[in-house]
Amino acid sequence: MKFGIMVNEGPYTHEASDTAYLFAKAALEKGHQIHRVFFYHDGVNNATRLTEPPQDDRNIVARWSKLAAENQVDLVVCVAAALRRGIRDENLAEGFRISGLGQLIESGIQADRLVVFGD
Amino acid sequence: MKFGIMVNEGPYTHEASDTAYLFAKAALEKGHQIHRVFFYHDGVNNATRLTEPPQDDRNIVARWSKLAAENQVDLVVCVAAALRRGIRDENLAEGFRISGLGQLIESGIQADRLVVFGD
Amino acid sequence: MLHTVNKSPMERNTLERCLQYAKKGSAILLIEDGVYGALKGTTVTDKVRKAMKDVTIYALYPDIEARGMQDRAIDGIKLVDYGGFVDLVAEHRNVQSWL
Amino acid sequence: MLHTVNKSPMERNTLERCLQYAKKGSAILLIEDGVYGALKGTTVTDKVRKAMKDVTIYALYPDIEARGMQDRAIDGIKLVDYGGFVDLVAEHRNVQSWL
Amino acid sequence: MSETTGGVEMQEDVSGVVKKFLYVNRKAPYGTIYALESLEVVLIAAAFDQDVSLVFLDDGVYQLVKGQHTKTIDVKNFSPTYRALEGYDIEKLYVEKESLAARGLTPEDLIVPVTLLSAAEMSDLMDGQDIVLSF
Amino acid sequence: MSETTGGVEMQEDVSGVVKKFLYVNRKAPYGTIYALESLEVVLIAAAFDQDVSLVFLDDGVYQLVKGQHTKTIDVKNFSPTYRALEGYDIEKLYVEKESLAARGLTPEDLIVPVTLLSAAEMSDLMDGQDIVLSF
Repeated sequence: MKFGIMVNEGPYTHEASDTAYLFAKAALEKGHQIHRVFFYHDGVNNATRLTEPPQDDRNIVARWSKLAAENQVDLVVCVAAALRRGIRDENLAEGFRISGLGQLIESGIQADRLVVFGD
Repeated sequence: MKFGIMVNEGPYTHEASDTAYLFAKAALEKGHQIHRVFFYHDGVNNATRLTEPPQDDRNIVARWSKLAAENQVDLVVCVAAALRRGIRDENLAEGFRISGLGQLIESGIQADRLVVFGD
Repeated sequence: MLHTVNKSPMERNTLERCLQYAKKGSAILLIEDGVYGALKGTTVTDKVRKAMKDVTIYALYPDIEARGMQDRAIDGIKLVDYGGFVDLVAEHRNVQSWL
Repeated sequence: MLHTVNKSPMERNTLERCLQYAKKGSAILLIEDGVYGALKGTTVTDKVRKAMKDVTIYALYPDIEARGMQDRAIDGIKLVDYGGFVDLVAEHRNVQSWL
Repeated sequence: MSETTGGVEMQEDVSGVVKKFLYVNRKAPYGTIYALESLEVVLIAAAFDQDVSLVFLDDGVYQLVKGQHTKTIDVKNFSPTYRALEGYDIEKLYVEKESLAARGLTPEDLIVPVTLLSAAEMSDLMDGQDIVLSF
Repeated sequence: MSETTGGVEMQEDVSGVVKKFLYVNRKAPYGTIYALESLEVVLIAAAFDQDVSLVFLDDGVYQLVKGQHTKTIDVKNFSPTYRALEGYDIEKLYVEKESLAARGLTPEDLIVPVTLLSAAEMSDLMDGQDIVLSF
């Protein structure tokens, strides 16, 4: 099955971005496909390459990048939400791309399910 | 009177950062002093110079920078919270400085009042 | 003591807890989505009216106006602007923000 | 239909609204702070037990365990891991996240 | 309202498919950005020829209240945009009766004409959707 | 736990002043970061020789529950840090009785010894503080 995922909260601040990641990972392990992960609202902050969490903590941004590289997952950051919050190409982590809200609607159309993770 | 202010939420996402700014401005207009504005939790995102809000919207980051320049307000971003969220010297807006949590406690000790704005 | 509440009382328990904590003679300032607690005709209006016997309730008028609630504030709730907010903080020894 | 709830029922009205909306035969999955709604001995336990006559309630075990609530889930609530979460989404035509 | 409609150029991929999209608005305006950014999604969604419905329940009904004046909080008043939705062929706006009543509001207090539904009716509506986006 | 104690070097400026600092914890752990980052503030505060109290009410009492196992959500379990507070001379931990009871919890369920207060007693405590930091 093809899943679309929407992530609406920033990393560390809210568990939503952890849950979304662990859901995506479990779906891939079960042989499903992740059509796209769309980052909206504060979710765009998942895409900053400047993050540097404490050494004994998970690196949420790097974890997304790795998931994308290993499973060809399309990580899309909403451009309008990103500009408001200071996410641009210059601080964008690997594996993410910035695009429009149309990518979210498209994911809703093309995926079999769309799951929203937020606050 | 000397006020300390703590801002715990990101710009645009939560009204807290607007309220904190409008409170600080009103306090200065009344002849009070703002001892320090301390940015914690997602509040550190108030300090990114990469933000670019829509043209018909307020620029929250620039507004803080201007307040600091015109009134010698000390804008301090918590280093631990900032590193988690990808705020560093390279994307720090004018007028902000990154320092430790001790600056918050110190503000509590030195100011006559400390007001918390959060979610 | 000054208490501030910035959450809608229809959605969270914040205002209710604040009303339990606010001692006789203290002040409560409703700001941001908290101003929905200052309105007539809602399911929390009675609770707020009752609390007004013991505490003074203020609401930040800019937030009321932003939400289109200009004519709906409960009689007796004092409307203040940001300057009034500053005065309230200055007048009270300490502030508890109910987040 | 699958409903997910990620808020503590002690603090917000989210679970209560979800219980009102969930139709007979639908499923509710409690995740994140929503798992506090899956526990015995709280002020919302009765409400949840009552709802279980009509809907199936699941809770994400990793979130229960993280919060130290391993032995406190209401009998009859089904505990799932992230794989089980995926299965639930796959099995239902649509998902409503009560944020 | 939004800078871009990126992805619209890819509509070919999805032409012919019409799904039922439901936008669920449960949060008050201005206190948080969800209401505004939800509206931005809806405006983009209009370009995709899908079956779009908006529901407002709980504090979401506050989004539609008339007479919003945001100048003193220095925030953009986005409530007039709800009136523009009709021009985008987004006409299915539903408001939950119970939420309105709990807040002492009536349909006359709202900036746009809406269809009132009871919670039970809204639950039926929700149940029949393909995609539910919650804000 | 934290990278820095920046500002500690400036203690000279404030030596002699002892204020009553109250840390108010009303949020559950893990769902959001407030509990963890609140604890980080408290640990730094310990270096300042102020009069520090912590109160836990509403969902904040969940922060102190024993037996937290966070491996499967891949998040750091910070609850043992509450046990370390004593070593920092932070000994005034208060829990609201009503909040505990509403959640079916007893002091035996908590990871550290605490003082139980009624809401009324806690309100008195709050009233007597100089600085109240809420999380």
